[in-house]
Amino acid sequence: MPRPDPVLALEGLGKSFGATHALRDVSLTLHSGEAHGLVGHNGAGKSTLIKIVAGVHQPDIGTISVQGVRVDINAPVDAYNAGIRVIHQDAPLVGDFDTVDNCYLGRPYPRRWGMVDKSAMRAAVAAIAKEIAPDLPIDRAVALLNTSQRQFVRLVRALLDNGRILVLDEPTAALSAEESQRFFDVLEKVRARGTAIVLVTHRLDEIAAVCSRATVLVDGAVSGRFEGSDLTAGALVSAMGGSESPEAKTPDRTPTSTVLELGQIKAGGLAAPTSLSLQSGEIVALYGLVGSGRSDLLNAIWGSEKLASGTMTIEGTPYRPRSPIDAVRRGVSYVPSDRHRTGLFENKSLLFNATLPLLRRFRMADWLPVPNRQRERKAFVDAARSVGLVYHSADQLARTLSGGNQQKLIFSRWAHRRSKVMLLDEPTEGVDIVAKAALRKIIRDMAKDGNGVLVSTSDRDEALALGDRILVFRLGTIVADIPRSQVTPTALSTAAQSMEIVAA
Amino acid sequence: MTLTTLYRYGTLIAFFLLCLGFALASPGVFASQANVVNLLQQVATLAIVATAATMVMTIGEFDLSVGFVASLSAVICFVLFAGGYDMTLAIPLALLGGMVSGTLNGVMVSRFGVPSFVATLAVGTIVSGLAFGLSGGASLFQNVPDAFKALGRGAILGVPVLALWFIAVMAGTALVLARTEFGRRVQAIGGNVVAARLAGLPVMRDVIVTFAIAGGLSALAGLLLAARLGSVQHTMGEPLLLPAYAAVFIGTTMSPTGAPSVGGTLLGVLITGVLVNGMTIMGVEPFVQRMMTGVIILVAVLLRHFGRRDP
Amino acid sequence: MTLTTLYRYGTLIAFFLLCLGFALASPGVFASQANVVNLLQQVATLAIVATAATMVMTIGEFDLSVGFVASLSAVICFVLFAGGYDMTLAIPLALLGGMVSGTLNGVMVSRFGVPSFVATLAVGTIVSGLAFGLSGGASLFQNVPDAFKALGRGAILGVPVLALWFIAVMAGTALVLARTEFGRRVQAIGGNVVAARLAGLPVMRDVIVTFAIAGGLSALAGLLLAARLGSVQHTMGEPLLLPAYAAVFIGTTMSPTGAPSVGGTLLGVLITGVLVNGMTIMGVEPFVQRMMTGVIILVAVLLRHFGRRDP
Amino acid sequence: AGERVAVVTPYLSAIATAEMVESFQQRAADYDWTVEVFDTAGDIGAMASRIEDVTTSGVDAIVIVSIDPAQLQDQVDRAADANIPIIAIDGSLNEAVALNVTSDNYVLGQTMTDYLFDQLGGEGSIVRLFHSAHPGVRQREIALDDALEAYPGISEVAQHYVQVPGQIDDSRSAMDSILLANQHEGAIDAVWAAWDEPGIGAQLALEAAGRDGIIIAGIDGNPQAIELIESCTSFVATVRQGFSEMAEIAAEELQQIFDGAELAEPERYAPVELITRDSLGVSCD
Ligand SMILES: Nc1ncnc2c1ncn2[C@@H]1O[C@H](COP(=O)(O)OP(=O)(O)OP(=O)(O)O)[C@@H](O)[C@H]1O
Ligand SMILES: Nc1ncnc2c1ncn2[C@@H]1O[C@H](COP(=O)(O)OP(=O)(O)OP(=O)(O)O)[C@@H](O)[C@H]1O
Ligand SMILES: [Mg+2]
Ligand SMILES: [Mg+2]
Repeated sequence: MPRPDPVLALEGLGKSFGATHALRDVSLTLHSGEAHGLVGHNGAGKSTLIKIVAGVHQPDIGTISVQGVRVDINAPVDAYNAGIRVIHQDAPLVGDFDTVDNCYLGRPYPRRWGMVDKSAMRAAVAAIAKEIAPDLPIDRAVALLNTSQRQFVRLVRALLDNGRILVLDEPTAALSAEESQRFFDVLEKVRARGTAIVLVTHRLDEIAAVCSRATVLVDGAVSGRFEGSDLTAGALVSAMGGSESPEAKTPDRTPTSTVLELGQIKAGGLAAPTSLSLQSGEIVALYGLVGSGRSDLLNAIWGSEKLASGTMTIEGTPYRPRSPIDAVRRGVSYVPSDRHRTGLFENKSLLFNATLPLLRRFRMADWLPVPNRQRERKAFVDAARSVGLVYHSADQLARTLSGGNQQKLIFSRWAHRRSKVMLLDEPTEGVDIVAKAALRKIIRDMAKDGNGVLVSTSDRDEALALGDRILVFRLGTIVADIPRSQVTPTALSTAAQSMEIVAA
Repeated sequence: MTLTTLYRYGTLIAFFLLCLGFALASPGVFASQANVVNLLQQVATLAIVATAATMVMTIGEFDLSVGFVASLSAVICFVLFAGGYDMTLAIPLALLGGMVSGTLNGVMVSRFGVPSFVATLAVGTIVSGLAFGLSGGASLFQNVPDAFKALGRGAILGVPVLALWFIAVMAGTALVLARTEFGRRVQAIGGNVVAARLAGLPVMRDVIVTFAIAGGLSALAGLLLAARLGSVQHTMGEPLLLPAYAAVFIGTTMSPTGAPSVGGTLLGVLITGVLVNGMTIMGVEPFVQRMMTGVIILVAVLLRHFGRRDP
Repeated sequence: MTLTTLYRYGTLIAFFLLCLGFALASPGVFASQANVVNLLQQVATLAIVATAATMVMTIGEFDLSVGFVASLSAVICFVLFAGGYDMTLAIPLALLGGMVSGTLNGVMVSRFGVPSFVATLAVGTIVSGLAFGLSGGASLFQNVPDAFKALGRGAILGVPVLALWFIAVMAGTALVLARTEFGRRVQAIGGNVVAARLAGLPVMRDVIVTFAIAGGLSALAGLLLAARLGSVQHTMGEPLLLPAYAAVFIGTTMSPTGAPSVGGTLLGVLITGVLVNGMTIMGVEPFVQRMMTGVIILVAVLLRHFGRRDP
Repeated sequence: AGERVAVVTPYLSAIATAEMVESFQQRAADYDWTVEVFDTAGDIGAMASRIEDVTTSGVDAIVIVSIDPAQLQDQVDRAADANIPIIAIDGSLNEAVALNVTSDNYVLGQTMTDYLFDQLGGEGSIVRLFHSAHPGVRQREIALDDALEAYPGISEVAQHYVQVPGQIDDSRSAMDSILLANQHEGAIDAVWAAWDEPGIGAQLALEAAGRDGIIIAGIDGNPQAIELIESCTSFVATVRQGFSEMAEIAAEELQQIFDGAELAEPERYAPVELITRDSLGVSCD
C-alpha cells in the first residue's frame, strides 16, 4: 500500500562553503508521526542540512518539498510558514528576554490596541509550559536560567504554534541522562499526535530508542540508511566508519598518594560543606543533573570562584587560590565546559590557543618575556600529537576546527607540562562518538601519567566509562560515592534523580 | 531595602543627593520653580538626541552623526526661511534630511556591514560638509516666523513647550520599545542578533528603520534648538554628541544587564543637566566645574558598581 | 589574484588609488619628496594617539580620554617651562600625568566594571578641567627650550624626526602585541575575556597596564604636537579623538575577523592624512573637502565590505 | 594677475572669520587671483599641516586668518624661507609675516568696556561671558580687567566660560542660572560678552526671564546683534571690527607685494566702530 506524500522530502541537496563540500547529494524523506535520526561525525554536515531546512542557508543544488509541494526556503520565515520548527545546535536565546518573549520572537504577536498583548502571550506560553516543563519560571530572564531550563525554553518555543515538522539539532548534548529522558518523553507525546521529527545527536542509543528510521552522513554524503530492527547503535557506528569495539574501561589500580584534599569547603552553588580526596593516577567522575553544583566545585578548586569556607591541600600543603594564576602555579590544570563561550579564542590561531596559559615556559631568556617561536611551535606540535589533534597548520584559526578537535585543542594547553590535578568540566560535550573515544583515551593517559583527574559530566555513560569512583551530586551536595566495582547505570540514575530538577 | 538594592539604584540615589546638595547650598534658587523650568528647557535638546542614541545603542550600534544631523536640519530649515519659504515646507524638508542621513547610516551598517562607528562618522562628516556649504559658514536668522520660534519657547499650562517635546519623545520611544512589535524586535536584535536572525526577524530592515528614526529625532532636536535660539550656526549640534552618549552610558548603570534604556538615559541627561545648572548657580569656577563634572559622574556610576560581585 | 583577495585588500587598494589620483592630478607636487616629508610629519601625532586607541580596542574597550590627556601633558610641560623648570623635569612629569590618567581609566574599567565609554569620558573631563585650570585658559609659549622644539622638528638623515617617533611607536607596539607575553595576553583578553580569565591570565592587571600605556602614548603625542607648534592651548588635543578612532575602524576592515591592528590603523591614519593633504594641494573648497572626506572613507571601507558574503 | 593665494584658518566656522575670508575673496576676484580656502575646524595641529601643504604646492602667497602666527612659527618660517609672502589677517606681528592687518583687540575691548561702564554711570555689577583660549578674545578680557581696576564702583558678580561651538545655547543656559542665582532687582546691571554670540544667548535668557534693567554689550558687529540693538532689546552695544576693511587692506597690500613694492609698515589697523542705538539712529523710549 503506497504511503501518503511525505510531510518533508529533501532531494539531492548539495552545499559548499568555499572549498568545503558540506553536503553532497543528500536525500531524505519524513512522514508525519515519524521520528528520523540523523547521525555522523563532527563536521559531517548535519547542522548544514538542518540550516538549509530552516532557511538559514540556501542549497547550491537540490529541492525541498513539504507535503508533496515544492517550496523555496530562502529565509527562516519561509521555513516557519511551511510549518517547520527548528531548535538549532546551541540555539541562541535573547538573554534579557524572559521565556514568553523568547517564544514569540519572530512569531505573530497577539495585539491589543495596536500594542503587543503581553498577557495573551503569557497565557499561551504558560499553557504549553505547564504540559512539558511545569517548573519553568517563564517570567524570568533566560540569562538567569540554567542549561536544562534553557533547553526546555527552546522546546516550548518550538511547540508554541503547532508546527508539522520539528527539527532538533543535538538537543540533549548538555543534558544528563535523566533530563534527556524527560525531554524525550515530551517528544514522544508530540510525535504521537502526528508531528514529524528530525533528531540529530551523537548519543547513538538515543537514536535507537527514539527513532524509527535513521540516516548516517559521512563527509556530507549519505553512507547508510536504517530502519526497524536494522537500526542499532552498532550499525550506525559502522556506517560512520568506526568500529563497534566496546570501549575500554579504565583499568583497576591501587591508589598511591593523595594529591588533592578538600575539607568541608563551601562555595557558590554548593549547598553543603563538601569534602573529597583525590589520589594521583585516579579519575573521579562527578555526575549529576544540570545545576547540581559540580561546576562550582571545580571553579573553587581552580580559583575562579571564591571559597566561602573550608580548606584545601595539594600534596599535603595548604592551597588557597586567589585566582587561577595561583592554581596554574600549583600544578592544577583546567578544561572549562562550553568551549565556545569560556574555552576557545575562536579567531586566534591554534598555536595561540594551545600555548597561552603556559607561555612563560617558552621565554627566550628568563628575564625576557618574549616567547621563542621555534620552541613554542615545537611544543605545540608535540602537544597536538599527544592529544591526537587533526589540523593542517598551526596558524589556522581555532574556529575552523571541528567540535571534537576544538576540544582536543583545549586539552593540548596542558599537555606540555606535568600537572598534579586535572579539572575537566563536560570534556566531551557535543563531540562525536569517535572523537569522544579518543578524548577519553587522552584522559586515561593523563591519569596514567600520575595526574589526579576530576571529571564533571552529565553523560552517564561517560561517568561509567571513566570513573574509578563516581560522586553523585544533587542540589549542591554529594549524595553518593560509588566505587567502580559497584557501579550500575540504574544505581547512578536513582541516586541522581531521587528528587526533581532544581526549581528556580 | 537591602544593601544590594541600594547599590542597584546607586546612580539614582546619587542624582537625588546631588539635587539635595544644590538645593541646600542655594536656598530658594536651585529648587525654585523658575529653575526647574530652566532645567527642563536646558536639557530638552540633549534629551532628544540622547533618545536617538539610546535607540541605536539598543540594537548594539553607535551613531556618531547625531550632532551633525541636528546641525544640518537646522541649517536646511533656516536656509529655506531665508529664501522666503515658510514652515510647511521648511520643517518637513529639514526632518526629511535627518531621516535620509539616518537611512544612509542604516544601509551602510546593515546592508554592507560597515562598522557603525566608521559609517556614521563618515556620514556625519558628509552631513557637516553639507550644512557648512548650505549655510555658507554664516549665522542664519533671517525671516524666522514667530510661529516657528514658539515651538521652542514659552509654556503651556506652566510647563515649558520644550519640556513637553522631550517628554513626548522619550515617553513615545519608551512605549514603542516596550510595547510594539517593532520595539520587541529592536530589543531582540540588540540582545542577540544571531537569535534574531534565526528567528526570522527582518534584521536588516529594522536596523535601517532604527537609524532612520534616530536621524529623524536628531533633526527634530536641531529644529527645537534653532527655535529656542532663533538663529543657526552650522556647527551648533556638534557639542551634543559626547554628552548624549555619556547620558546613555550613565543610564546603562541602572540596568542589571547594562542594557541601555530610555528611563536610564533620562536619568543620565538629568544628572549632567543638574550638575552644570547647579554649579553655574553656585558660581563655581569654570575649570573646577569641569573637573567636578567628571568626578561626580564617576562617583555616581561607582556607587552602582561597588555593589556588583566581582566578575 | 582572485576577486576575494581583491576585496580583502579593498581598503589598501583604495589607498593606492587615492595616492595615484592625487599624484596624477598635481604633477610633481603630491608625489614630491617634500610632500611625503610633510605628510609623515602631519600624521605623526594622530598616528601615535591612534596607536593608543588601537591598544585599548585590542582589549575590546574604548578610551575617550586620549585627546584630553594629550592636552594635559602638553599643558603640564609648558606650565613647568613657564615656571622656569627644564626638560628633565617637565617631560617626565608630563608623561607621568598621562600614565596616571590612563591607570585611573584602567582601574575604573577593570576593578570597578564601569563601562569604558563612561569611565574614560569622565576621566577625560577631569583631565580637561585640570588642563584648563593649569593653563589658566591661556596660550602657553614662554621659555620653551630649543632642544624641546627639536623633538618635533627637523630631520635626521632626511627623515623627519616626527616620522621617526611615530614609526618607532607603531613598530614597537606592533612588536609588543605580536611577540611578547603581555601582547599575547592582551589579544586573548580582547578575543574572549571569559576564556582569558578561566585560562588563568591576570586580566585585571593587564587591562590596567594597557590603559596606562595608552595614557602614556597620548601624553607623548601631546608633547610632540607641542614641540611641533611651539605653543600649547588647553584644548589642543581634543580634535584628535574622532580621527583616531576613525583610523582604527578603517584599519579593522583590513582584518578578516574585524580585529583592530597596528598595521590597519597605520593605513587608516594614512588614508585620512593623504585625503586632506591631497585635497589641500588641489585647492578643494572647504565644505566640498569635508563632504569628500566622508564619501571617500565610505567608499574605501565599502570596497572591502562589498566582497563579504552576507551573514 | 593669475597668482594662486591660499587662505588658511582654523575658525572658518566663526562668523567674523567667514566674513573676512568672503571679503578677501571678492577683492581677489578683482585682482584676478585664484584663491583656495582651507579650514581646520579649530585644530591648530592641522592648521600647521595645511600651511606645509600649500607651501609644498607652491602657492604665490599665504593668508592666515584669525590666528597668531607664533602658534605655527615653524611652518610660517618655512613658508617665508620658500619666499612665499605671508599675510596675517586678525593675527599678530611676526618676523616671518610680511604684514598683519588687524584691529587692536585690546582697543576693541576697551571701547566696548568704556561704553558699557559709562552707561552704568561707573556703578554696578556685571556678568562676564568669556573664552580665553582664543588669544584675540583674551586681549579683550585683559582690557576688561584693567577697566575693573580703574572703576572701583563696578564689580563682577558672576562669570562663565563659554563653550565653542554651541556658544549661543551654552551662554543662554548659563545666563538662565546666573539670573536665578542673582534674583533681586539690581543684582545684575550689565552683561559683558567677549564677543557678540554669547551676548545673544544672554539676551535670550533675559527675554525668557522677563528681567529688565540689565544691558548687554558685545564685540564684532555681528548682524544679528545689530538687529537686536535696533529693535530695542537689552543688547545695547557692539564694536564693529572692520572685517571687510581688514580683508581689503590685506588684498591691496598683497597686490603691492606681487608688484614688487616694499610695504611701508608691517602692521595695519582697520578702523573700529562703536555701534549703539544712537549710532543706528533709533530711539527706544
Ligand atoms: N558558515 C560556514 N562557513 C564555512 N564552512 C562551514 C560553515 N558552516 C559549516 N561549515 C563547514 O561545513 C562542514 C559541515 O559542518 P556542520 O556544522 O554541518 O557539521 P555537523 O555535522 O553539524 O558537525 P557537529 O557534529 O560538530 O555539529 C564542516 O566542515 C564545517 O566546517
Ligand atoms: N534554577 C537555577 N536558577 C538559577 N541558577 C541556578 C539554578 N540552578 C543552579 N543554578 C546555579 O548554578 C550553579 C550550580 O550549578 P553548576 O554549574 O555548578 O552545576 P553543574 O552541576 O555543573 O551543572 P551544569 O551542568 O549546569 O554546569 C549555582 O551557582 C547556582 O546558582
Ligand atoms: Mg552540528
Ligand atoms: Mg557544569
